[in-house]
Amino acid sequence: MRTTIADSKDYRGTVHKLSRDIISDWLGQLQAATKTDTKSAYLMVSGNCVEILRCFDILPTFPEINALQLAIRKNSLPYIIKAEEIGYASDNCAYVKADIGYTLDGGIGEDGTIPKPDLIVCNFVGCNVYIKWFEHCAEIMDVPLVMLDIPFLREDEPSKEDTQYVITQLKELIAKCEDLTGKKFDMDRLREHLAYSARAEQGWAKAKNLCKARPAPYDAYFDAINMMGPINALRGTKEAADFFDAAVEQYEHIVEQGLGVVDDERFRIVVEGPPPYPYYRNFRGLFEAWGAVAVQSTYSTVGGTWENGFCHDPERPLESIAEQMIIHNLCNRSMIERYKQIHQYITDWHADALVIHSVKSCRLFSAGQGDMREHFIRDLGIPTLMVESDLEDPRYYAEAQLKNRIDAFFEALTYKRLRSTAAAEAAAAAATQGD
Amino acid sequence: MTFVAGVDLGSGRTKTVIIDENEQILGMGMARTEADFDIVSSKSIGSACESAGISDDQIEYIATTGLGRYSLDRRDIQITELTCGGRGAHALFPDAHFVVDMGAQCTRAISLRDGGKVKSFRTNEKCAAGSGGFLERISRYLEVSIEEVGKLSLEANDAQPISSVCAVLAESEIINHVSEGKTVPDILRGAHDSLAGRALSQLKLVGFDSPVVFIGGVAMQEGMVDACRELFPYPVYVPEHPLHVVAYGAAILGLRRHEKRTQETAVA
Amino acid sequence: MSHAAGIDVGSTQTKAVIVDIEGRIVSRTLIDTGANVRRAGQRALDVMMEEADVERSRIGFVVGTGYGRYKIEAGDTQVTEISCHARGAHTLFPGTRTVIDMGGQDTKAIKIGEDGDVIDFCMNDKCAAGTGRFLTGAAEVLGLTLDEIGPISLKGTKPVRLTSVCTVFVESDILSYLAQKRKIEDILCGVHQAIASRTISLVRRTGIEEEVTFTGGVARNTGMIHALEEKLGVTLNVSDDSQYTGALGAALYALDHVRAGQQKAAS
Amino acid sequence: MTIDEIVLHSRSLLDMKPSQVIKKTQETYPNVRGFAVFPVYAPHEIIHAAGLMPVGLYGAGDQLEITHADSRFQSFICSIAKSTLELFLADEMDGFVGIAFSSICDVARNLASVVSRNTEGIYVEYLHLPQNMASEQSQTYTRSEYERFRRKLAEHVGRPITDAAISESLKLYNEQRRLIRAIYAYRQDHPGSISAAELTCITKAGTRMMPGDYLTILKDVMEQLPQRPAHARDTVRVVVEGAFCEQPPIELIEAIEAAGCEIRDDDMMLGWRLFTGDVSEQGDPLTALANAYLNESVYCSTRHDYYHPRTEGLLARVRDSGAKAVLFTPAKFCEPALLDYVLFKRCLDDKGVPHLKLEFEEKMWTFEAPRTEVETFAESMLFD
Ligand SMILES: Nc1ncnc2c1ncn2[C@@H]1O[C@H](COP(=O)(O)OP(=O)(O)O)[C@@H](O)[C@H]1O
Ligand SMILES: Nc1ncnc2c1ncn2[C@@H]1O[C@H](COP(=O)(O)OP(=O)(O)O)[C@@H](O)[C@H]1O
Ligand code: SF4
Ligand code: SF4
Ligand code: SF4
Repeated sequence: MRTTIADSKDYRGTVHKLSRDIISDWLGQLQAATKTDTKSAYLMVSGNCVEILRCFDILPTFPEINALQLAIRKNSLPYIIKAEEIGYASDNCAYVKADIGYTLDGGIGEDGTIPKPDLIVCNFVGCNVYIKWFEHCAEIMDVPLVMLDIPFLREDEPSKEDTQYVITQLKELIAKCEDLTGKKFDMDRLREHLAYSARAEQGWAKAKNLCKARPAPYDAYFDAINMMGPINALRGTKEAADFFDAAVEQYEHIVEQGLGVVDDERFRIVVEGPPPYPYYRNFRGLFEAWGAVAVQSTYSTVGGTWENGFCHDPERPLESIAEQMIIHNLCNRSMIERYKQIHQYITDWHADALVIHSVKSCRLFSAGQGDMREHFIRDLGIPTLMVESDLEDPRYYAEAQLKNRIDAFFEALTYKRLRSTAAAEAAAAAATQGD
Repeated sequence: MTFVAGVDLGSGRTKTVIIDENEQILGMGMARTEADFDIVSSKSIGSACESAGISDDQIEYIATTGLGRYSLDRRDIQITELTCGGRGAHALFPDAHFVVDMGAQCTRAISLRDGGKVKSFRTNEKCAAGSGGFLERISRYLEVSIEEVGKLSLEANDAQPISSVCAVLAESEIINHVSEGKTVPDILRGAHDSLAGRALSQLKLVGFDSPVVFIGGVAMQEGMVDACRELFPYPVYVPEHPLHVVAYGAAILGLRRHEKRTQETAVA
Repeated sequence: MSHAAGIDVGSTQTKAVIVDIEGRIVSRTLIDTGANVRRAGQRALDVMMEEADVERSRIGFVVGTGYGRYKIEAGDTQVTEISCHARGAHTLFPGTRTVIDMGGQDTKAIKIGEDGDVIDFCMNDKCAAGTGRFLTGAAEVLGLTLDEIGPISLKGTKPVRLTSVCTVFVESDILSYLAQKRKIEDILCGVHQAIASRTISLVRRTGIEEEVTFTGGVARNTGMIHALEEKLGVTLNVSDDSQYTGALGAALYALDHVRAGQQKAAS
Repeated sequence: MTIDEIVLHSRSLLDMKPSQVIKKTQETYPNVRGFAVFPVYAPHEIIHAAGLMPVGLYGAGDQLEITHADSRFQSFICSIAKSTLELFLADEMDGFVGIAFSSICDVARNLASVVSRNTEGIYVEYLHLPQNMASEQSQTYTRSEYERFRRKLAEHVGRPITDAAISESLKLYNEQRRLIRAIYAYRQDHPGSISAAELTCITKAGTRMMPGDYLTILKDVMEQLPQRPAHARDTVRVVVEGAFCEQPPIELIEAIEAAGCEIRDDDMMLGWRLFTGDVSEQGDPLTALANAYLNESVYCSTRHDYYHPRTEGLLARVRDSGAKAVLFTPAKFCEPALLDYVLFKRCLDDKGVPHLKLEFEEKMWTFEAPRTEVETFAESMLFD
């Protein structure tokens, strides 16, 4: 009898493998592009306008994904150190350091794995570090930089001027791309790419909603990375759209069978903050040991918050791109909006607790997470655990300490549950006696 | 003959070097640093005079350096230990452009320009994790004298790594090693390896790309020198008297100022 | 099978407690952990059984905690020291909402709920500055015992300001103040204040809610109690058993198992 | 007042908590209320035109013990974020209508949310100032952001903020910036006439006084400077760069000077000295402000300017001030400054300008280590 999917390889098999395949295809394309004169451009994952680049056959490359890949392959430290040797501080975002170290080491360009970009498009949506990062890339590689200034979502809705400002800048970007490639912009082509985006986004939303099932069919933090690759690196392509059709089908099947990610789903958690990529598996193990499964996570929405039904609209091409950049991605929203998002996750996805993984590198995520913890514990009464390490720099990962905290947290939850069951039993016993 | 003294008032010991007008070392002295810098330095200067065979009042110029450089009233000039360390090391090994100075409380990595001027430097202040104070602690714990540490560490054949970055927490690791029956040399070498690693990362931050001079008290420990030689990608030079290099540098710089002043008065 | 035991193998000292089926402390022991962590737990248990005249067969369950908890062979299971300190403190002082635990190598702040469950906690990471070890070092330099330094520090009127909180360098700092003829009580007062400040900034990360219970070995130090109370502006709960708090908590967790076993047997 | 008295007075203002500053100001202006401005720049001209006193929040230095904010912001966050939050949590912001943050860094952005969540009855504004100075739409957008602020601020003070009032404020602040520029220029020509530590106290005091009164002080300083004995010491001439947000303790500036450096120019208090020239006093004042922000701002780490790279700005500052070296002084954990250091270092190395990085914290209280570093740095240039 099979009650879990952990021991059945086909769950991790299908979606994981599909995801691996299309990402390695893409990495292969990047590698191939280092040898040809295919045009490519740097872009930020969060709230971007990749569909526009696709209209010009400009290959998008993402320094963030580069940094992530280095970390998950346990390769980041030498590059981080290299960057520190040229002046980066130990307190700077390690994503930047790993990527720049890699660039300086010859990883970008003809002899590397990623083509040297012809254009650097900084859609910095909320993260100011990004501005610096791309300035540095532009300076070090001597590549032109386009700054797309995306007004922060500081009121409930963007103002008319906010949206207009972004649309104008998108048009200016289009003109730059026309210059660069010598191709004429084709609005119909943009609509096609946007239609693919929308299909993938809807698939994403469905897949995420399937985690409301008990047990959850996959871990929406640790396994969500399988879906983040396709939605973030390949949005706007048919491959990504097809991937999500397949993923949803798989997950629906798992839910029907009533399978869970771990043997015995004891705790449902929502996770905030990016994972410690250099120790991804170890970190996951610390939660698995307690039968804790993430049913939702904020980090998985850096590319876009698709769960709420927003998707790109081919009928309003530039407008919907601008709206996604301003409103519908995690980074360009305030902490308070993030609190609401998490609270909704906890309620609608039936979670028992919130886990905050605070990373030193990313102040965009972590500055003020102590306040978040305070809010969830004190105002909302939701058990909340906060642990610290880093998303890229292995030096900040102290497993013994993390384990201590995680164990203590789940011990407390277990104990609490024990007592409330005991109390319930006692009450039940009292009730029967009363009969 | 001109006698110039360089006095290095360090956190652990106060070192003095006396040189003549040709920068030749005539005498060296040392005293344990105590609160009254005046007393300590006169002890230290006294012992240097004795070894030079001169009397205290024959000294024409005193340059002080180190943590207590402002505390000696009879100084003629004070110069930081970084500048002096660089200058002293350069005088001994003119082709080296890097210096690592490991003292009791502080490790400093320095890069030099041609001529021995400081180009850039890094220090780790007040954390024992990367400096000599840590070695003193474990030598006490392992019940060997600090003078023996260097030789013992050379005898290691299975160095026991230390993973903690904090000297205090590292002690528990060491206790663990002891309880698991590891030998004293293996443990000491593990400590030396870990200090060498930290020194290397500091050196890298100042652009380490050619031979380095290793000075300061910790350079007196052979095992430490060996650990550095094994780890560093470039040659490691160790002067005969590593403890006195900073004081020597102070003396040299003092001599220059002294000559300049004498010239100026002569012209006037 | 009517007793339960908790063993707290700390970095400096190992503490053990036996409780009876009602949760009352029957016996307790404190020994130096020493170099062999593995042996320390067993030794503590042996000593305690002998003192209380309880046979091993009567101890139904043993919970290990503390930094050496995985090395206790007699331990039936392990619980983190955070949970144990919370449980122990809550048992000793049911009104406790905040626990400050200062041990040899680490300092923790634990926030607990009305039922004694852990809501939140913080610990010092990677740096041992300002922990019990710091005080031990200070006592050694001054040639005093741990029992003496607290009371002496209370007499200080002009506390010195330490330039470093590093546990290794505190010694040289103290020496230099001695050489400057500063009074021992002022030096010790400064030492205690420096640690108190550091502790409090840690505790503030979880927030401070009354009642506050002070546990761990350093809670035996009256000087530290005073310095913390002064800086926090609250009165601390301190038990004579403060150093055993973790072991007590562990014993109570063990007792849960013993009781559960009895219930099963009964039904 | 003499310059010495002004410096003392300034220091006493700097030692006050924001609520005390308002109380003190109310002795002269009975009903005035404050509006806090987080570094680097927020349009204090509009705030002043609303009849409020713009007060610069530059941390709380040694005056405030951080008791609450540590649990909200982790150990790797700059001090100013914590001390600002602490001021709110510790009820030290009495007499303030609100606070404006602007888009300078990720920490400031999140801080705005945290402050607003933890305070009641205070207006917390977050201004998104542009990072693209080159778009066709930049000016319209920037003006609209100022307009939005004007509208909301007017709602909070319950009366309109007129163009005429803003124009009046523009004039005041133009004159203020003009005078500060003049004092800096005078000091460059007469080294030693006024120390950097003294001057910093004076410029900083401008964030805690009504602009009109502050002008009087600046005029006094300017008038008396020629009577001050100036003696140039044997020093290294430096530019101090990187302290545009959190400010170094005055003692650190003193230590730098004592260690043998003459500070020729710096980017301290940048938010109140942002514009290189006068903001146009003609026409629509908000358009004038927007134009000034886009085209006439000093280079700054928190502002991307396609046309004027910061590295060029720094080189120009070194050249124009006659400095021989750069002291790069970022606040500890200040990401924008620490990231900029990399590009600055590259270009200074390239041009052969010596430089030294020196991190500081609001609450540092021993200056031995930085002093040794600066001394060594100075020695490496002075001794041969
Ligand atoms: N005779 C010795 N043999 C080996 N190591 C020594 C000896 N004397 C000092 N040391 C080491 O050198 C350190 C002191 O170095 P020193 O350069 O004098 O420091 P500082 O300048 O800070 O006083 C001690 O902590 C110890 O580790
Ligand atoms: N009698 C005493 N008076 C004051 N302090 C003491 C006393 N005994 C122990 N301590 C302090 O308690 C610390 C050990 O505390 P403990 O909680 O047992 O730590 P751990 O669990 O890490 O071994 C010692 O470092 C010492 O500072
Ligand atoms: S700060 Fe965070 S969002 Fe910004 S670049 Fe670094 S990791 Fe990415
Ligand atoms: S206690 Fe450890 S980490 Fe902390 S300063 Fe001292 S040696 Fe460094
Ligand atoms: S000091 Fe730096 S990191 Fe902190 S708020 Fe200011 S700009 Fe941001």
